[in-house]
Amino acid sequence: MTVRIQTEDFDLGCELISMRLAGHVLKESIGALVSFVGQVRDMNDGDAINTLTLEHYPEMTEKALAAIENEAKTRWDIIDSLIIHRVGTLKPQEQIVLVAVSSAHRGEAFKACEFIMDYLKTSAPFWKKEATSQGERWVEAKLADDAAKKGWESHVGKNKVKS
Amino acid sequence: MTVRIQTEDFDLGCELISMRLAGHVLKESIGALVSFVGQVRDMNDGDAINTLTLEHYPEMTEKALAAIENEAKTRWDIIDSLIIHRVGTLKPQEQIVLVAVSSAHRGEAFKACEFIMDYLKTSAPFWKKEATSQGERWVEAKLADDAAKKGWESHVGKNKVKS
Amino acid sequence: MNIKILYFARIKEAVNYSTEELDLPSDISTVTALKNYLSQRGENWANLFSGKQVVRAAINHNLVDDLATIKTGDEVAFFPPVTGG
Amino acid sequence: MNIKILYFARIKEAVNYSTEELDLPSDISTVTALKNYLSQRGENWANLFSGKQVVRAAINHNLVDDLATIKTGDEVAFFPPVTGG
Repeated sequence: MTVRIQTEDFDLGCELISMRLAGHVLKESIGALVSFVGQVRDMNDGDAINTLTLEHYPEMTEKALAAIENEAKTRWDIIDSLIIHRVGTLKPQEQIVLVAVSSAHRGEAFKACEFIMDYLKTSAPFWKKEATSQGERWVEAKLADDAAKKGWESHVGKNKVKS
Repeated sequence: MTVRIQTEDFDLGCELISMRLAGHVLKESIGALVSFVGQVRDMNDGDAINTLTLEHYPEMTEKALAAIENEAKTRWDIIDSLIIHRVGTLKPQEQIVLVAVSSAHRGEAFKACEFIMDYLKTSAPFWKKEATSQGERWVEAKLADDAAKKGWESHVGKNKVKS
Repeated sequence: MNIKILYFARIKEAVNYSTEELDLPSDISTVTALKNYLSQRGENWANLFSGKQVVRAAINHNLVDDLATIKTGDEVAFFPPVTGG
Repeated sequence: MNIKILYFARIKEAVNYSTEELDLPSDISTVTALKNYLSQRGENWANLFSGKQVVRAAINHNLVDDLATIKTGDEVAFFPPVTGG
Protein backbone atom coordinates (compact mmCIF):
# COMPACT_ATOMS: atom_id res chain seq x y z
CA MET A 1 0.00 0.00 0.00
CA THR A 2 2.17 2.81 -1.34
CA VAL A 3 1.42 6.30 -2.65
CA ARG A 4 3.95 8.49 -4.43
CA ILE A 5 3.42 11.98 -5.86
CA GLN A 6 6.34 13.06 -8.01
CA THR A 7 7.40 15.21 -10.93
CA GLU A 8 9.74 12.50 -12.34
CA ASP A 9 8.67 9.75 -14.69
CA PHE A 10 8.30 6.16 -13.43
CA ASP A 11 9.32 2.75 -14.75
CA LEU A 12 6.40 0.33 -14.77
CA GLY A 13 8.64 -2.72 -15.23
CA CYS A 14 10.78 -1.86 -12.18
CA GLU A 15 7.75 -1.05 -10.04
CA LEU A 16 6.09 -4.39 -10.80
CA ILE A 17 9.31 -6.31 -10.14
CA SER A 18 9.50 -4.56 -6.76
CA MET A 19 5.90 -5.50 -6.02
CA ARG A 20 6.55 -9.14 -6.99
CA LEU A 21 9.71 -9.32 -4.86
CA ALA A 22 8.00 -7.69 -1.87
CA GLY A 23 5.24 -10.28 -2.11
CA HIS A 24 7.82 -13.04 -2.13
CA VAL A 25 9.68 -11.65 0.88
CA LEU A 26 6.41 -11.36 2.82
CA LYS A 27 5.53 -14.96 1.81
CA GLU A 28 2.40 -13.78 -0.01
CA SER A 29 1.50 -16.04 -2.92
CA ILE A 30 0.96 -13.49 -5.70
CA GLY A 31 -0.67 -14.99 -8.79
CA ALA A 32 -1.96 -11.85 -10.53
CA LEU A 33 -0.76 -8.29 -11.11
CA VAL A 34 -3.02 -5.77 -12.81
CA SER A 35 -1.69 -2.35 -13.70
CA PHE A 36 -3.05 0.79 -15.24
CA VAL A 37 -0.93 3.48 -16.89
CA GLY A 38 -2.49 6.76 -17.96
CA GLN A 39 -0.62 8.84 -20.50
CA VAL A 40 -1.08 12.33 -21.91
CA ARG A 41 -3.13 12.18 -25.11
CA ASP A 42 -1.98 14.31 -28.03
CA MET A 43 -5.54 15.36 -28.87
CA ASN A 44 -8.42 16.34 -26.60
CA ASP A 45 -11.82 17.66 -27.67
CA GLY A 46 -10.49 18.05 -31.18
CA ASP A 47 -7.47 20.22 -30.34
CA ALA A 48 -3.80 19.31 -30.41
CA ILE A 49 -2.27 19.30 -26.91
CA ASN A 50 1.10 20.97 -26.43
CA THR A 51 1.44 20.41 -22.68
CA LEU A 52 -0.64 19.24 -19.74
CA THR A 53 0.05 20.77 -16.33
CA LEU A 54 -1.08 18.99 -13.18
CA GLU A 55 -1.70 20.99 -10.00
CA HIS A 56 -2.58 19.33 -6.70
CA TYR A 57 -3.20 19.97 -2.99
CA PRO A 58 -0.14 18.31 -1.49
CA GLU A 59 -1.28 17.82 2.11
CA MET A 60 -4.58 16.31 0.97
CA THR A 61 -3.46 14.24 -2.02
CA GLU A 62 -1.54 11.50 -0.25
CA LYS A 63 -4.22 11.21 2.41
CA ALA A 64 -6.97 10.89 -0.20
CA LEU A 65 -5.06 8.28 -2.22
CA ALA A 66 -4.17 6.23 0.86
CA ALA A 67 -7.85 6.26 1.85
CA ILE A 68 -8.79 4.92 -1.61
CA GLU A 69 -6.20 2.13 -1.32
CA ASN A 70 -7.53 1.22 2.12
CA GLU A 71 -11.08 1.08 0.81
CA ALA A 72 -9.95 -1.20 -2.04
CA LYS A 73 -8.19 -3.47 0.46
CA THR A 74 -11.37 -3.65 2.53
CA ARG A 75 -13.48 -4.57 -0.48
CA TRP A 76 -11.23 -7.16 -2.14
CA ASP A 77 -8.61 -9.73 -1.14
CA ILE A 78 -5.64 -7.94 -2.58
CA ILE A 79 -2.06 -8.36 -1.44
CA ASP A 80 -0.57 -4.96 -2.29
CA SER A 81 -1.26 -1.78 -4.21
CA LEU A 82 0.77 1.10 -5.58
CA ILE A 83 -0.29 4.53 -6.82
CA ILE A 84 2.20 6.86 -8.51
CA HIS A 85 0.83 10.18 -9.75
CA ARG A 86 2.93 12.78 -11.47
CA VAL A 87 2.48 16.54 -11.09
CA GLY A 88 3.93 19.48 -13.01
CA THR A 89 4.05 20.01 -16.75
CA LEU A 90 3.95 16.98 -19.07
CA LYS A 91 4.00 16.49 -22.82
CA PRO A 92 1.85 14.20 -24.99
CA GLN A 93 2.80 10.51 -24.64
CA GLU A 94 4.29 11.09 -21.20
CA GLN A 95 3.03 8.89 -18.38
CA ILE A 96 0.73 10.57 -15.82
CA VAL A 97 -0.37 7.87 -13.41
CA LEU A 98 0.31 4.28 -12.46
CA VAL A 99 -1.99 2.08 -10.40
CA ALA A 100 -0.84 -1.49 -9.76
CA VAL A 101 -2.51 -4.17 -7.66
CA SER A 102 -1.33 -7.66 -6.75
CA SER A 103 -3.53 -10.52 -5.56
CA ALA A 104 -3.67 -14.30 -5.44
CA HIS A 105 -6.32 -14.49 -8.19
CA ARG A 106 -7.02 -12.19 -11.09
CA GLY A 107 -10.63 -11.14 -10.45
CA GLU A 108 -9.71 -9.28 -7.26
CA ALA A 109 -6.80 -7.41 -8.84
CA PHE A 110 -8.83 -6.31 -11.89
CA LYS A 111 -11.69 -5.00 -9.77
CA ALA A 112 -9.46 -3.27 -7.21
CA CYS A 113 -7.30 -1.59 -9.87
CA GLU A 114 -10.30 -0.20 -11.75
CA PHE A 115 -11.93 0.85 -8.46
CA ILE A 116 -8.82 2.78 -7.42
CA MET A 117 -8.68 4.57 -10.79
CA ASP A 118 -12.38 5.46 -10.69
CA TYR A 119 -12.07 6.90 -7.18
CA LEU A 120 -8.79 8.66 -7.94
CA LYS A 121 -10.49 10.40 -10.87
CA THR A 122 -13.28 11.73 -8.68
CA SER A 123 -11.84 12.08 -5.16
CA ALA A 124 -8.13 12.94 -5.32
CA PRO A 125 -7.33 16.68 -5.49
CA PHE A 126 -5.60 16.98 -8.87
CA TRP A 127 -6.46 19.50 -11.58
CA LYS A 128 -5.32 19.47 -15.20
CA LYS A 129 -4.68 22.48 -17.40
CA GLU A 130 -4.09 21.94 -21.11
CA ALA A 131 -2.03 24.19 -23.34
CA THR A 132 -3.50 23.70 -26.82
CA SER A 133 -3.17 25.35 -30.18
CA GLN A 134 -6.27 27.36 -29.07
CA GLY A 135 -4.66 28.59 -25.83
CA GLU A 136 -4.74 27.38 -22.23
CA ARG A 137 -7.79 25.82 -20.60
CA TRP A 138 -8.69 23.88 -17.49
CA VAL A 139 -9.86 20.34 -18.17
CA GLU A 140 -13.52 19.87 -17.19
CA ALA A 141 -14.55 17.04 -14.89
CA LYS A 142 -16.49 14.36 -16.77
CA LEU A 143 -19.95 13.13 -15.84
CA ALA A 144 -18.79 9.68 -16.99
CA ASP A 145 -16.23 9.65 -14.17
CA ASP A 146 -18.89 10.40 -11.57
CA ALA A 147 -21.02 7.63 -13.07
CA ALA A 148 -18.09 5.21 -12.90
CA LYS A 149 -17.60 5.98 -9.21
CA LYS A 150 -21.33 5.65 -8.49
CA GLY A 151 -21.26 2.21 -10.10
CA TRP A 152 -19.08 0.92 -7.26
CA GLU A 153 -21.43 2.10 -4.51
CA SER A 154 -23.78 -0.82 -5.11
CA HIS A 155 -20.99 -3.24 -6.01
CA VAL A 156 -20.51 -6.21 -3.71
CA GLY A 157 -16.85 -6.91 -3.06
CA LYS A 158 -15.28 -9.82 -1.21
CA ASN A 159 -16.42 -13.36 -1.95
CA LYS A 160 -18.49 -12.17 -4.87
CA VAL A 161 -15.85 -11.81 -7.57
CA LYS A 162 -14.38 -14.71 -9.47
CA SER A 163 -11.20 -16.19 -8.09
CA MET B 1 -3.00 -7.18 -32.13
CA THR B 2 -0.05 -9.46 -31.38
CA VAL B 3 0.23 -13.00 -30.00
CA ARG B 4 3.49 -14.59 -28.90
CA ILE B 5 4.03 -18.08 -27.46
CA GLN B 6 7.52 -18.49 -26.06
CA THR B 7 9.63 -20.29 -23.50
CA GLU B 8 11.63 -17.16 -22.59
CA ASP B 9 10.59 -14.62 -20.00
CA PHE B 10 9.21 -11.21 -21.05
CA ASP B 11 9.80 -7.64 -19.93
CA LEU B 12 6.53 -5.86 -19.19
CA GLY B 13 8.14 -2.42 -19.17
CA CYS B 14 9.65 -2.89 -22.65
CA GLU B 15 6.44 -4.34 -24.05
CA LEU B 16 4.37 -1.38 -22.87
CA ILE B 17 6.91 1.12 -24.19
CA SER B 18 6.65 -0.63 -27.57
CA MET B 19 2.87 -0.45 -27.43
CA ARG B 20 2.98 3.26 -26.56
CA LEU B 21 5.45 4.02 -29.35
CA ALA B 22 3.48 2.02 -31.91
CA GLY B 23 0.38 4.00 -30.99
CA HIS B 24 2.27 7.22 -31.49
CA VAL B 25 3.65 6.16 -34.87
CA LEU B 26 0.15 5.17 -36.01
CA LYS B 27 -1.21 8.53 -34.75
CA GLU B 28 -3.53 6.79 -32.31
CA SER B 29 -4.16 8.89 -29.22
CA ILE B 30 -3.52 6.35 -26.45
CA GLY B 31 -4.68 7.56 -23.04
CA ALA B 32 -4.88 4.26 -21.12
CA LEU B 33 -2.88 1.04 -20.93
CA VAL B 34 -4.12 -1.85 -18.81
CA SER B 35 -1.96 -4.89 -18.33
CA PHE B 36 -2.26 -8.23 -16.59
CA VAL B 37 0.67 -10.39 -15.54
CA GLY B 38 0.09 -13.89 -14.21
CA GLN B 39 2.87 -15.48 -12.22
CA VAL B 40 3.47 -18.96 -10.81
CA ARG B 41 2.22 -19.13 -7.23
CA ASP B 42 4.41 -20.94 -4.70
CA MET B 43 1.44 -22.68 -3.11
CA ASN B 44 -1.63 -24.28 -4.68
CA ASP B 45 -4.36 -26.24 -2.90
CA GLY B 46 -2.20 -26.26 0.22
CA ASP B 47 0.91 -27.81 -1.35
CA ALA B 48 4.24 -26.15 -2.10
CA ILE B 49 4.89 -25.90 -5.84
CA ASN B 50 8.34 -26.86 -7.12
CA THR B 51 7.69 -26.34 -10.82
CA LEU B 52 4.80 -25.68 -13.19
CA THR B 53 4.98 -27.13 -16.71
CA LEU B 54 2.83 -25.68 -19.49
CA GLU B 55 1.93 -27.82 -22.48
CA HIS B 56 0.00 -26.45 -25.44
CA TYR B 57 -1.31 -27.30 -28.92
CA PRO B 58 0.93 -25.07 -31.05
CA GLU B 59 -1.09 -24.93 -34.29
CA MET B 60 -4.27 -24.11 -32.39
CA THR B 61 -2.94 -21.78 -29.70
CA GLU B 62 -2.07 -18.75 -31.78
CA LYS B 63 -5.30 -19.07 -33.75
CA ALA B 64 -7.38 -19.27 -30.56
CA LEU B 65 -5.64 -16.27 -28.99
CA ALA B 66 -5.91 -14.15 -32.13
CA ALA B 67 -9.65 -14.95 -32.24
CA ILE B 68 -10.01 -13.74 -28.64
CA GLU B 69 -8.19 -10.49 -29.45
CA ASN B 70 -10.42 -9.95 -32.47
CA GLU B 71 -13.53 -10.52 -30.39
CA ALA B 72 -12.27 -7.98 -27.81
CA LYS B 73 -11.61 -5.46 -30.58
CA THR B 74 -15.16 -5.97 -31.87
CA ARG B 75 -16.67 -5.42 -28.44
CA TRP B 76 -14.66 -2.40 -27.27
CA ASP B 77 -12.93 0.63 -28.77
CA ILE B 78 -9.41 -0.49 -28.11
CA ILE B 79 -6.34 0.60 -30.03
CA ASP B 80 -4.03 -2.38 -29.62
CA SER B 81 -3.61 -5.61 -27.68
CA LEU B 82 -0.79 -7.98 -26.87
CA ILE B 83 -0.80 -11.51 -25.50
CA ILE B 84 2.42 -13.25 -24.49
CA HIS B 85 2.08 -16.75 -23.04
CA ARG B 86 5.00 -18.83 -21.89
CA VAL B 87 5.24 -22.61 -22.26
CA GLY B 88 7.67 -25.14 -20.79
CA THR B 89 8.74 -25.56 -17.19
CA LEU B 90 8.55 -22.56 -14.83
CA LYS B 91 9.36 -21.98 -11.18
CA PRO B 92 7.36 -20.12 -8.52
CA GLN B 93 7.42 -16.32 -8.98
CA GLU B 94 8.17 -16.67 -12.71
CA GLN B 95 5.88 -14.84 -15.11
CA ILE B 96 3.45 -17.01 -17.11
CA VAL B 97 1.31 -14.65 -19.14
CA LEU B 98 1.01 -11.01 -20.14
CA VAL B 99 -2.10 -9.39 -21.58
CA ALA B 100 -1.88 -5.68 -22.39
CA VAL B 101 -4.50 -3.43 -23.98
CA SER B 102 -4.29 0.21 -25.05
CA SER B 103 -7.22 2.54 -25.64
CA ALA B 104 -8.16 6.19 -25.62
CA HIS B 105 -10.09 5.91 -22.33
CA ARG B 106 -9.64 3.60 -19.38
CA GLY B 107 -13.00 1.82 -19.24
CA GLU B 108 -12.47 0.11 -22.58
CA ALA B 109 -8.97 -1.11 -21.76
CA PHE B 110 -9.98 -2.51 -18.36
CA LYS B 111 -12.92 -4.42 -19.81
CA ALA B 112 -11.03 -5.73 -22.84
CA CYS B 113 -8.03 -6.88 -20.79
CA GLU B 114 -10.17 -8.80 -18.31
CA PHE B 115 -12.25 -10.24 -21.17
CA ILE B 116 -9.13 -11.52 -22.93
CA MET B 117 -7.87 -13.17 -19.74
CA ASP B 118 -11.25 -14.79 -19.00
CA TYR B 119 -11.46 -16.23 -22.53
CA LEU B 120 -7.80 -17.26 -22.58
CA LYS B 121 -8.40 -19.24 -19.38
CA THR B 122 -11.28 -21.17 -20.91
CA SER B 123 -10.63 -21.29 -24.68
CA ALA B 124 -6.90 -21.38 -25.37
CA PRO B 125 -5.32 -24.87 -25.49
CA PHE B 126 -2.85 -24.74 -22.60
CA TRP B 127 -2.54 -27.31 -19.82
CA LYS B 128 -0.64 -26.98 -16.56
CA LYS B 129 1.09 -29.74 -14.63
CA GLU B 130 2.39 -29.00 -11.14
CA ALA B 131 5.32 -30.73 -9.49
CA THR B 132 4.61 -30.48 -5.77
CA SER B 133 6.02 -31.96 -2.61
CA GLN B 134 3.22 -34.57 -3.05
CA GLY B 135 4.27 -35.53 -6.60
CA GLU B 136 3.12 -34.44 -10.05
CA ARG B 137 -0.48 -33.58 -10.90
CA TRP B 138 -2.43 -31.92 -13.68
CA VAL B 139 -4.12 -28.68 -12.66
CA GLU B 140 -7.90 -29.00 -12.78
CA ALA B 141 -10.01 -26.49 -14.70
CA LYS B 142 -11.96 -24.22 -12.36
CA LEU B 143 -15.70 -23.75 -12.44
CA ALA B 144 -15.04 -20.10 -11.50
CA ASP B 145 -13.26 -19.61 -14.83
CA ASP B 146 -16.24 -20.94 -16.78
CA ALA B 147 -18.49 -18.64 -14.77
CA ALA B 148 -16.22 -15.68 -15.55
CA LYS B 149 -16.45 -16.41 -19.26
CA LYS B 150 -20.23 -16.86 -19.11
CA GLY B 151 -20.49 -13.45 -17.45
CA TRP B 152 -19.34 -11.81 -20.69
CA GLU B 153 -21.96 -13.49 -22.85
CA SER B 154 -24.66 -11.08 -21.67
CA HIS B 155 -22.26 -8.13 -21.36
CA VAL B 156 -22.93 -5.18 -23.62
CA GLY B 157 -19.71 -3.77 -25.06
CA LYS B 158 -19.25 -0.67 -27.17
CA ASN B 159 -20.93 2.54 -26.10
CA LYS B 160 -21.98 1.04 -22.83
CA VAL B 161 -18.79 1.33 -20.80
CA LYS B 162 -17.53 4.53 -19.26
CA SER B 163 -15.07 6.54 -21.28
CA MET C 1 -11.84 32.59 14.97
CA ASN C 2 -8.67 32.11 12.93
CA ILE C 3 -8.69 29.89 9.87
CA LYS C 4 -6.52 29.30 6.85
CA ILE C 5 -8.04 29.18 3.37
CA LEU C 6 -6.47 27.64 0.25
CA TYR C 7 -7.66 28.10 -3.33
CA PHE C 8 -6.79 25.80 -6.24
CA ALA C 9 -6.87 25.65 -10.02
CA ARG C 10 -9.58 27.68 -11.77
CA ILE C 11 -10.71 29.14 -8.44
CA LYS C 12 -7.25 30.31 -7.48
CA GLU C 13 -7.11 32.16 -10.81
CA ALA C 14 -10.63 33.63 -10.41
CA VAL C 15 -9.92 35.21 -7.02
CA ASN C 16 -6.20 35.70 -7.56
CA TYR C 17 -5.41 34.20 -4.16
CA SER C 18 -3.67 30.91 -3.40
CA THR C 19 -3.77 31.06 0.39
CA GLU C 20 -4.76 33.42 3.19
CA GLU C 21 -5.09 33.49 6.96
CA LEU C 22 -8.35 34.99 8.13
CA ASP C 23 -9.92 36.08 11.43
CA LEU C 24 -13.58 35.16 10.93
CA PRO C 25 -16.51 36.61 12.87
CA SER C 26 -17.65 33.92 15.28
CA ASP C 27 -21.07 33.53 13.61
CA ILE C 28 -19.45 32.22 10.39
CA SER C 29 -19.48 28.59 11.37
CA THR C 30 -20.36 26.61 8.21
CA VAL C 31 -18.98 26.35 4.68
CA THR C 32 -22.11 28.04 3.34
CA ALA C 33 -21.68 30.94 5.76
CA LEU C 34 -18.04 31.29 4.78
CA LYS C 35 -18.94 31.34 1.07
CA ASN C 36 -21.51 34.11 1.71
CA TYR C 37 -19.00 36.03 3.81
CA LEU C 38 -16.31 35.86 1.09
CA SER C 39 -18.88 36.81 -1.59
CA GLN C 40 -19.03 40.30 -0.07
CA ARG C 41 -15.47 40.95 -1.23
CA GLY C 42 -16.51 41.85 -4.79
CA GLU C 43 -17.97 40.70 -8.04
CA ASN C 44 -15.46 37.96 -8.85
CA TRP C 45 -15.98 36.47 -5.39
CA ALA C 46 -19.75 36.72 -5.60
CA ASN C 47 -19.73 35.13 -9.04
CA LEU C 48 -17.54 32.30 -7.84
CA PHE C 49 -19.85 31.32 -5.01
CA SER C 50 -23.14 32.11 -6.79
CA GLY C 51 -23.80 28.43 -7.50
CA LYS C 52 -23.35 28.80 -11.25
CA GLN C 53 -20.23 26.68 -11.05
CA VAL C 54 -19.43 23.79 -8.75
CA VAL C 55 -17.03 24.76 -5.95
CA ARG C 56 -15.94 21.87 -3.79
CA ALA C 57 -14.68 22.35 -0.24
CA ALA C 58 -12.35 20.45 2.05
CA ILE C 59 -11.74 20.97 5.76
CA ASN C 60 -8.45 19.72 7.14
CA HIS C 61 -7.88 17.70 3.92
CA ASN C 62 -11.23 15.93 3.94
CA LEU C 63 -13.91 16.61 1.32
CA VAL C 64 -16.97 18.13 2.99
CA ASP C 65 -20.36 19.45 1.93
CA ASP C 66 -21.62 22.99 2.47
CA LEU C 67 -23.23 22.19 5.82
CA ALA C 68 -19.92 21.19 7.38
CA THR C 69 -18.87 23.08 10.50
CA ILE C 70 -15.76 25.27 10.59
CA LYS C 71 -13.78 25.53 13.82
CA THR C 72 -10.92 27.79 14.77
CA GLY C 73 -7.57 26.55 13.47
CA ASP C 74 -9.17 24.72 10.51
CA GLU C 75 -7.64 24.63 7.07
CA VAL C 76 -10.41 25.19 4.52
CA ALA C 77 -9.82 24.65 0.80
CA PHE C 78 -11.94 25.64 -2.19
CA PHE C 79 -11.43 23.99 -5.58
CA PRO C 80 -13.28 22.88 -8.72
CA PRO C 81 -14.25 19.24 -9.37
CA VAL C 82 -11.06 17.20 -9.55
CA THR C 83 -9.62 16.00 -12.88
CA GLY C 84 -6.59 13.82 -12.07
CA GLY C 85 -5.63 10.42 -13.39
CA MET D 1 -10.99 -41.86 -44.78
CA ASN D 2 -7.63 -40.68 -43.50
CA ILE D 3 -7.41 -38.43 -40.44
CA LYS D 4 -4.75 -37.36 -37.98
CA ILE D 5 -5.45 -37.48 -34.23
CA LEU D 6 -3.55 -35.59 -31.54
CA TYR D 7 -3.79 -36.17 -27.79
CA PHE D 8 -2.77 -33.69 -25.11
CA ALA D 9 -2.01 -33.47 -21.40
CA ARG D 10 -3.77 -35.96 -19.14
CA ILE D 11 -5.33 -37.70 -22.14
CA LYS D 12 -2.00 -38.18 -23.88
CA GLU D 13 -0.73 -39.87 -20.72
CA ALA D 14 -3.87 -42.02 -20.35
CA VAL D 15 -3.64 -43.53 -23.84
CA ASN D 16 0.14 -43.21 -24.16
CA TYR D 17 -0.20 -41.65 -27.64
CA SER D 18 0.62 -38.11 -28.69
CA THR D 19 -0.31 -38.37 -32.36
CA GLU D 20 -1.43 -40.95 -34.92
CA GLU D 21 -2.57 -41.18 -38.52
CA LEU D 22 -5.63 -43.33 -38.94
CA ASP D 23 -7.65 -44.81 -41.83
CA LEU D 24 -11.21 -44.63 -40.47
CA PRO D 25 -14.15 -46.72 -41.74
CA SER D 26 -16.32 -44.36 -43.77
CA ASP D 27 -19.28 -44.67 -41.37
CA ILE D 28 -17.28 -42.96 -38.57
CA SER D 29 -18.26 -39.43 -39.41
CA THR D 30 -18.81 -37.61 -36.09
CA VAL D 31 -16.73 -36.99 -32.96
CA THR D 32 -19.07 -39.26 -30.99
CA ALA D 33 -18.62 -42.07 -33.52
CA LEU D 34 -14.84 -41.62 -33.40
CA LYS D 35 -14.85 -41.78 -29.60
CA ASN D 36 -16.88 -45.02 -29.69
CA TYR D 37 -14.57 -46.45 -32.33
CA LEU D 38 -11.44 -45.66 -30.30
CA SER D 39 -13.07 -47.05 -27.13
CA GLN D 40 -12.84 -50.54 -28.64
CA ARG D 41 -9.05 -50.43 -28.34
CA GLY D 42 -9.05 -51.43 -24.69
CA GLU D 43 -9.95 -50.57 -21.16
CA ASN D 44 -7.94 -47.35 -20.87
CA TRP D 45 -9.53 -46.05 -24.09
CA ALA D 46 -13.02 -47.08 -23.03
CA ASN D 47 -12.54 -45.41 -19.65
CA LEU D 48 -11.30 -42.23 -21.24
CA PHE D 49 -14.36 -41.82 -23.45
CA SER D 50 -16.91 -43.23 -20.98
CA GLY D 51 -18.12 -39.75 -20.07
CA LYS D 52 -16.77 -39.91 -16.52
CA GLN D 53 -14.28 -37.19 -17.39
CA VAL D 54 -14.64 -34.25 -19.72
CA VAL D 55 -12.82 -34.79 -23.04
CA ARG D 56 -12.85 -31.77 -25.33
CA ALA D 57 -12.36 -32.06 -29.07
CA ALA D 58 -11.04 -29.78 -31.78
CA ILE D 59 -11.20 -30.25 -35.54
CA ASN D 60 -8.63 -28.38 -37.59
CA HIS D 61 -7.77 -26.20 -34.54
CA ASN D 62 -11.34 -25.16 -33.75
CA LEU D 63 -13.15 -26.31 -30.61
CA VAL D 64 -16.14 -28.47 -31.57
CA ASP D 65 -18.85 -30.45 -29.80
CA ASP D 66 -19.43 -34.20 -30.13
CA LEU D 67 -21.92 -33.82 -33.00
CA ALA D 68 -19.33 -32.20 -35.26
CA THR D 69 -18.64 -33.91 -38.58
CA ILE D 70 -15.25 -35.42 -39.44
CA LYS D 71 -14.04 -35.34 -43.05
CA THR D 72 -11.05 -36.97 -44.68
CA GLY D 73 -7.84 -35.03 -44.12
CA ASP D 74 -9.07 -33.51 -40.84
CA GLU D 75 -6.83 -33.04 -37.83
CA VAL D 76 -8.77 -34.09 -34.73
CA ALA D 77 -7.48 -33.35 -31.23
CA PHE D 78 -8.62 -34.68 -27.85
CA PHE D 79 -7.71 -32.86 -24.65
CA PRO D 80 -8.99 -32.09 -21.14
CA PRO D 81 -10.50 -28.72 -20.21
CA VAL D 82 -7.83 -26.06 -20.70
CA THR D 83 -5.96 -24.52 -17.77
CA GLY D 84 -3.72 -21.81 -19.20
CA GLY D 85 -3.18 -18.25 -18.05
